[in-house]
Amino acid sequence: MSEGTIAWLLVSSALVLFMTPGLALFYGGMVRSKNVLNMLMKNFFTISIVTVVWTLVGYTLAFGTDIGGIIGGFDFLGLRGVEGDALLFMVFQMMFAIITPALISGAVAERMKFSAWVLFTTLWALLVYPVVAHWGFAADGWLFAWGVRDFAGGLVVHINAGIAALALVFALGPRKGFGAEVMRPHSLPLTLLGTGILWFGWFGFNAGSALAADGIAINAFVTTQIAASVAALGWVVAEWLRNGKPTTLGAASGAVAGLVAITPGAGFVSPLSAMAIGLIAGFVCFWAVSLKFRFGYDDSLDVVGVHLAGGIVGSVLLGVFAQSSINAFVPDGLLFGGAGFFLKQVAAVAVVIVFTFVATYLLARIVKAITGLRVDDNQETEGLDISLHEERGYVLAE
Amino acid sequence: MSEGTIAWLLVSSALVLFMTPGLALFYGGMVRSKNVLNMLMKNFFTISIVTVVWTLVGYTLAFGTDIGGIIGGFDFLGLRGVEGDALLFMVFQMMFAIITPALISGAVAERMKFSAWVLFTTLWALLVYPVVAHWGFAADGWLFAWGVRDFAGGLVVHINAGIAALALVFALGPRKGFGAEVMRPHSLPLTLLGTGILWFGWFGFNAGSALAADGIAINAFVTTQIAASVAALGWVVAEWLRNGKPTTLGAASGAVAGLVAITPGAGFVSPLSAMAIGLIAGFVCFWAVSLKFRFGYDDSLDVVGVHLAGGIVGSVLLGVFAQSSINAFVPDGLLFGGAGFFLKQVAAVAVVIVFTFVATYLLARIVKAITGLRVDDNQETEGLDISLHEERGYVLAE
Amino acid sequence: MSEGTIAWLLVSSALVLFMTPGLALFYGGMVRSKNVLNMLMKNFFTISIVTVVWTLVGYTLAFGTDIGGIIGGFDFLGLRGVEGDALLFMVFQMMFAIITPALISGAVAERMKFSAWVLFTTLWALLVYPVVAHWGFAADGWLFAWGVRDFAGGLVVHINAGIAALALVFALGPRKGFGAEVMRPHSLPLTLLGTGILWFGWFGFNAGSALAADGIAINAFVTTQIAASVAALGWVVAEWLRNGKPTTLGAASGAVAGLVAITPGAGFVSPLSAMAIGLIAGFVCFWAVSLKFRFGYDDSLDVVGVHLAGGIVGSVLLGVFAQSSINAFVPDGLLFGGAGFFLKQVAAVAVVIVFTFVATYLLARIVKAITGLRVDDNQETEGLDISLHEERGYVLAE
Amino acid sequence: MKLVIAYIKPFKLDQVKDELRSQGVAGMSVSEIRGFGRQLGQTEVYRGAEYRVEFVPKIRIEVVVDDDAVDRVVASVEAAARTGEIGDGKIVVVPIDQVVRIRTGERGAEAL
Amino acid sequence: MKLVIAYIKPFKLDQVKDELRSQGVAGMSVSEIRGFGRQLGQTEVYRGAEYRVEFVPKIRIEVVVDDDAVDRVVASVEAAARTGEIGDGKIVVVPIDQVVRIRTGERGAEAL
Amino acid sequence: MKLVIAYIKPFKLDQVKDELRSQGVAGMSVSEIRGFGRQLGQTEVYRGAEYRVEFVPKIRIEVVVDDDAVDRVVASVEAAARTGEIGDGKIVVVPIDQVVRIRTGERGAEAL
Ligand SMILES: Nc1ncnc2c1ncn2[C@@H]1O[C@H](COP(=O)(O)OP(=O)(O)O)[C@@H](O)[C@H]1O
Ligand SMILES: Nc1ncnc2c1ncn2[C@@H]1O[C@H](COP(=O)(O)OP(=O)(O)O)[C@@H](O)[C@H]1O
Ligand SMILES: Nc1ncnc2c1ncn2[C@@H]1O[C@H](COP(=O)(O)OP(=O)(O)O)[C@@H](O)[C@H]1O
Repeated sequence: MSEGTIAWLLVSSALVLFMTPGLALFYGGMVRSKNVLNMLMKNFFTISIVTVVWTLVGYTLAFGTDIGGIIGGFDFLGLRGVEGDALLFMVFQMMFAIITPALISGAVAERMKFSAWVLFTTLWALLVYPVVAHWGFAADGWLFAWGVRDFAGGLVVHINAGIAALALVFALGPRKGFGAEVMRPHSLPLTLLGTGILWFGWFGFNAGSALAADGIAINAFVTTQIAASVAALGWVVAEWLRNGKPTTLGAASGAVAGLVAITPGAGFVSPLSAMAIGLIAGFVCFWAVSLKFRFGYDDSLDVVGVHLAGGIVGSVLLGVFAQSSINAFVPDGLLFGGAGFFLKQVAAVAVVIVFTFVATYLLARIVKAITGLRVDDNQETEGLDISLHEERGYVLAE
Repeated sequence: MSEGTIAWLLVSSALVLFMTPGLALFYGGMVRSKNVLNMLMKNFFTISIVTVVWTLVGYTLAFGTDIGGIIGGFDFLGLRGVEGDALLFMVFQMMFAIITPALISGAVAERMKFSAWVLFTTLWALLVYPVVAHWGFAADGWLFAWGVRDFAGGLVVHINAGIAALALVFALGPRKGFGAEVMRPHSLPLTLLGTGILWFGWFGFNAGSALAADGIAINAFVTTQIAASVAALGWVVAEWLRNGKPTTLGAASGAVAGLVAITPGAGFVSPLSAMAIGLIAGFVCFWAVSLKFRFGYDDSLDVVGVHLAGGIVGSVLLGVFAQSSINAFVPDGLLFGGAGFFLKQVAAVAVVIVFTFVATYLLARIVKAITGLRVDDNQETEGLDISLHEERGYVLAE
Repeated sequence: MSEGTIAWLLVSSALVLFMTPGLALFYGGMVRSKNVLNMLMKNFFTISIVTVVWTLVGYTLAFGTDIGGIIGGFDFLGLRGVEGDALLFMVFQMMFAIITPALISGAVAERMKFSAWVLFTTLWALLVYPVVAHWGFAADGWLFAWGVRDFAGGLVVHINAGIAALALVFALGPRKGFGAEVMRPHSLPLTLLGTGILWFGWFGFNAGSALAADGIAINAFVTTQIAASVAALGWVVAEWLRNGKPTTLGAASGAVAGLVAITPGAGFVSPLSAMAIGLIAGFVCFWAVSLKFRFGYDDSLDVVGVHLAGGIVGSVLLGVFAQSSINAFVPDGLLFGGAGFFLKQVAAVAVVIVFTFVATYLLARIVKAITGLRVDDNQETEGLDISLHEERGYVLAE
Repeated sequence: MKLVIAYIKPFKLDQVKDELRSQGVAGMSVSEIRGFGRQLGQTEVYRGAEYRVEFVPKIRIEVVVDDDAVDRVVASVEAAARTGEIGDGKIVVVPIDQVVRIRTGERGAEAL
Repeated sequence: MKLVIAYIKPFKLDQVKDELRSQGVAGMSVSEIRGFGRQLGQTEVYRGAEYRVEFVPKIRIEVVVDDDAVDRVVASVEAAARTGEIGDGKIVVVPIDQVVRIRTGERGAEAL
Repeated sequence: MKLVIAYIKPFKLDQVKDELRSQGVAGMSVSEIRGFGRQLGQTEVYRGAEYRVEFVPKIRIEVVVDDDAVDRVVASVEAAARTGEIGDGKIVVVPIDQVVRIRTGERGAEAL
């Protein structure tokens, strides 16, 4: 790699790592103040866990020599022989492996045990993420080889995390008072700060996925900016019309929805297509977060509504808006005459949803058997910060 | 462009985008807690609005084929034909187009309607910013062609935003209780965090404006660091002497004043000149923020005092300290024998002040006629967060 | 330098600068709410002070033409002749000179006068830091020339700051109520945010210290990520076993301990060695922070426990894990057959500890004679924010 | 002497304070509380779903007054705090045995 | 009429409120306080060191009730707030001279 | 029995608490309030402009005591909270009908 590309990928890796603390704040602001530290801690600790898992085993499972299109072999166990450019690729990919399970934590906020989270994340980072990453990102992974495209992780990161969140919510059950009491974000400024960091980091996520400092990276950068902006616009306009007030939480959620939706196509679609994708994502995700009330699952911080829905929108719309003239590594989408690619994208979405839902639900049952999944009722009422960590988020008067 | 330059400009673009959330926090911490979300929201939403405006029309108005030195033509409408390096330049410039109106929002804090802000920003980003950007940044823009220099936006960003803020404040009137009640920042830690992010992002803003990873970028980086530091020092020393206590708000304001003042000259002056510019900016802006009490205009968060005053200081002092030996694209300043350049800088400051003041005031009247500018008295007392967004910034006990 | 390397070092410099606001928040969250602004202010103001000192004198003392291995000469006074690549190196090193004294501020939190801090930092940045930097970083500095290695500042930054903190704590005495009252962090979310920023910035700190966008930078990046993660893991597991609860403050402290410990060896050891270093650092620093209770010195925010202890662990373990196959600029460590290097590392640790302790203690006495070191009892009870700055951190209800 | 306690709407605090001062009341103590009454809370929309929030933010004022000032003080608070809408709050008058001014040790009416 | 003041454990607030409502109590006012009593604070571990924290977070409830309802109300709070463990808190009954509903100017029992 | 209420300067809380404990007072309840009195607020400088801030942060203490302890308790608070400067605050003594210890159901002096 050239020094310019190394520089860009080092920066991109740092940016993607920075997204996880950003996500911690984004989620941390949305819970009630008695659970803020637990929320932050679950995210920070996920960095630790996944870094170890990925270094030792995860990377080789995802990117080791392909075994039947399904999984990588053990050649890079403990990073054996991974040096130079490969080491850079390894660490860039590590940051994706970190944030994906971290995303899940928002759905199970305010009630899942910390010990259960530690065990769950370890297993999921070991058994689920590398498999889907191999399918979607590795050159010989069967989805990729079949022709499915996922520029920066619509399938591998967002749909994967979103559907895992749903499975885990089913295993865990809702918070006490879900649906009856309003559980307002305790600090929207924290959430907005998190949004800012996520947006900033996402440039590394998407434009870094070009794996070079080139025109594709530039295109991905621009589409990312546009989709995030337009989706925030779409969400806020939708709620303004429907509920009468534009909210900051809506703007933040919309921006993230747009970032999610452009992820699979950032380097494959034009800036104007990104505008369309963002707008659709803003509307769809606004509507999708309301489903939890209709169907009664407590996706606490809207991981399903934003990441699963946004990931589906983005992966499917890539099948519509992809342009081989933008990037020769993608076939044309529906709009430019390529129906086959569109169908493959839809199929891939379905495959990942089924696989990850089943695998995650099984893991959740295993974890439940070992550590239990939920804190008890008193702990939930008292808050997880005191009951699990013996700490309080804020000690403003003393 | 080389990969190294692409890498640097991608990073710089991300850094400049990150400044707007940073600004949101900087301003958000300074308002009373009942208005924090509205302040954050106005800034975040400005990202969305300007991204759309710039993509569709703004960029071509600023950088399309020149029409009489006044404005760009429609050749790049909807980014038609803007690809590769041009696309990178487009998105880097987009970030400047975003933060400029965002800066204005601080002056009208705690009383301007959200709907009015949305309409105002849209019109301003469409009709005012691209014009001034064309004059100052485009190769054929009349100010640039005439010999005026503005390295990273002293005229185009800071004076432009600062004088627009003044015009809007005139149209809007002061907050209830202005001058009589103390309206203390509700969270200076948030403001300091914002300062940190702004400082960090400003390296992209100034050093990125070299449009290459070269010696000019290095020079701009160093002068930025020095001017910010020294201006904070100057401001704090001034208030320590005058009011008896050094304040964190003074340090934060001083740093921003220094960053503003070095912006027009970052790549044109030497590090030691930057020290002089920073010191002068620290003193001048410390004094300038007190003018609002003397003249009774409610520039709530000191946009005029910091950005207009700092921008003038910087643009005029560029005429003093510019060195063609630092950068061949600038003539020597007064101190190095070039009186002509100095006068052009002064003239340019006057031109932008007059143009933008008039244009902004007219826009404000138009917006007033359509949506009204201010919330009503009860909403202002209750706070904009509840009354406009039905959200509260902090829900610490529940 | 190539454009790629310039790009990388510009970014790295920005990242390292960003660490100081990150540190301000990290520390700011840990003090009681009545002292948060003073804590932030001490850090921000350190940026200003050191930038001036370094520009005018510090840089040439550290990196000017060597005088007997002890100190640099005056050739670069006021940056005379420092241009282009040298200017870039100067500013990158400036960021290290800034954060080192800033680190000290945590140990003396909640009681040291602001004026005393200003004077102390000025003197320390002028008389202590450049000396140790010359010894460890300059090609002719005697420690470096003797064969000691310090990749990114284990000796120069962390041991230096940590032992200076101890000396200053001795001169200053403990806070009122130390040991008797619990003095809980007033905002752990702020501390976690600071941790995130520090972690992010540390990539510039360590991987930037390769001074090129090359394989060494990549290696340093990866070891940084691994050591931070594993140390957080180690610390949390240790406290979970010992105190029964995993804490967010433990995770944050552990991550920083790991970052500190990998700093001297980031570009010299393998990723798996980084895992060992991180784990040891996590355990050792967890134990080291408890020493202040045993020996009764009030190292308020654990600067000694984390930076001194972590710095020693890292510098000594570099003597164990260094691999010339990773980086030809380092001899092999103990584990790879090189005992001599190990002993030199141990000796260097001792030398810096003795020199800096004595020098700092003397400076502290001088400062005490001039401004006094501590606020008076009433000011300490009332809080430094009101008594020194006439500001309050939070005004949540008004 | 009496202790007059009033629970009022937060945005009425300024008016009540000004009114009391103009009545010559020398001091008062104010805290933030959450109130629950006939107002029966508020309806809030969050993420598109509607919720009933039972406790509404209120301000609690305490004023110690001399016996002959009680009626005037109660009337002042009443007038200043009234909007006529539900949730305006209550005033309670509590008899007290003694008041002490800490600074001087004065007792009774002197201490006010 | 009486003013009933209760200091209770924070997590008991919901139960106490529900119980009072089911007793027909029309309103109440709630604030957060720090309490100190026989419970003698709590032991907290911070950075591995143990500390005694003397003040424990509690909730303070005020309810104005008619004379004949006092016993019922006290009994309700007692029942709902009791855990049987140290730190359950106290109930105090204070006689009052007058209550006023600000909105309507009603006085006495009418005002409740 | 009596309810003693004191409004004091925040930094005096520790001293008052220690004094009361040494007097054998078994419990107390503390909250943060904003006070307004002869002190007439404080002058604050912000951005170089001077402002008068009318409300000053104070601490409110409530202690339930037996009749025979009232004078001692009032005297203790007086002594511990006095600085002699304006703003030291007030102590109010309110008669009460009943005290209940929630944990045990004890009533009256037993309940303290
Ligand atoms: N019985 C009561 N005891 C204590 N506080 C009460 C009582 N009734 C009302 N309050 C306080 O007065 C506030 C307003 O009472 P509410 O019944 O809503 O209004 P209104 O008096 O206009 O009918 C409540 O929020 C509460 O703080
Ligand atoms: N004498 C008192 N005066 C005022 N408040 C009291 C008094 N005694 C107890 N309290 C309040 O009641 C709370 C619980 O009291 P405590 O003595 O700990 O429990 P218990 O009544 O179960 O022995 C205290 O935290 C305090 O808020
Ligand atoms: N009449 C009153 N009713 C209720 N609280 C009062 C009254 N007068 C004073 N206070 C409380 O006592 C505090 C101190 O009173 P102030 O008059 O400033 O001091 P001093 O008693 O030393 O003259 C006030 O801030 C307020 O909280």
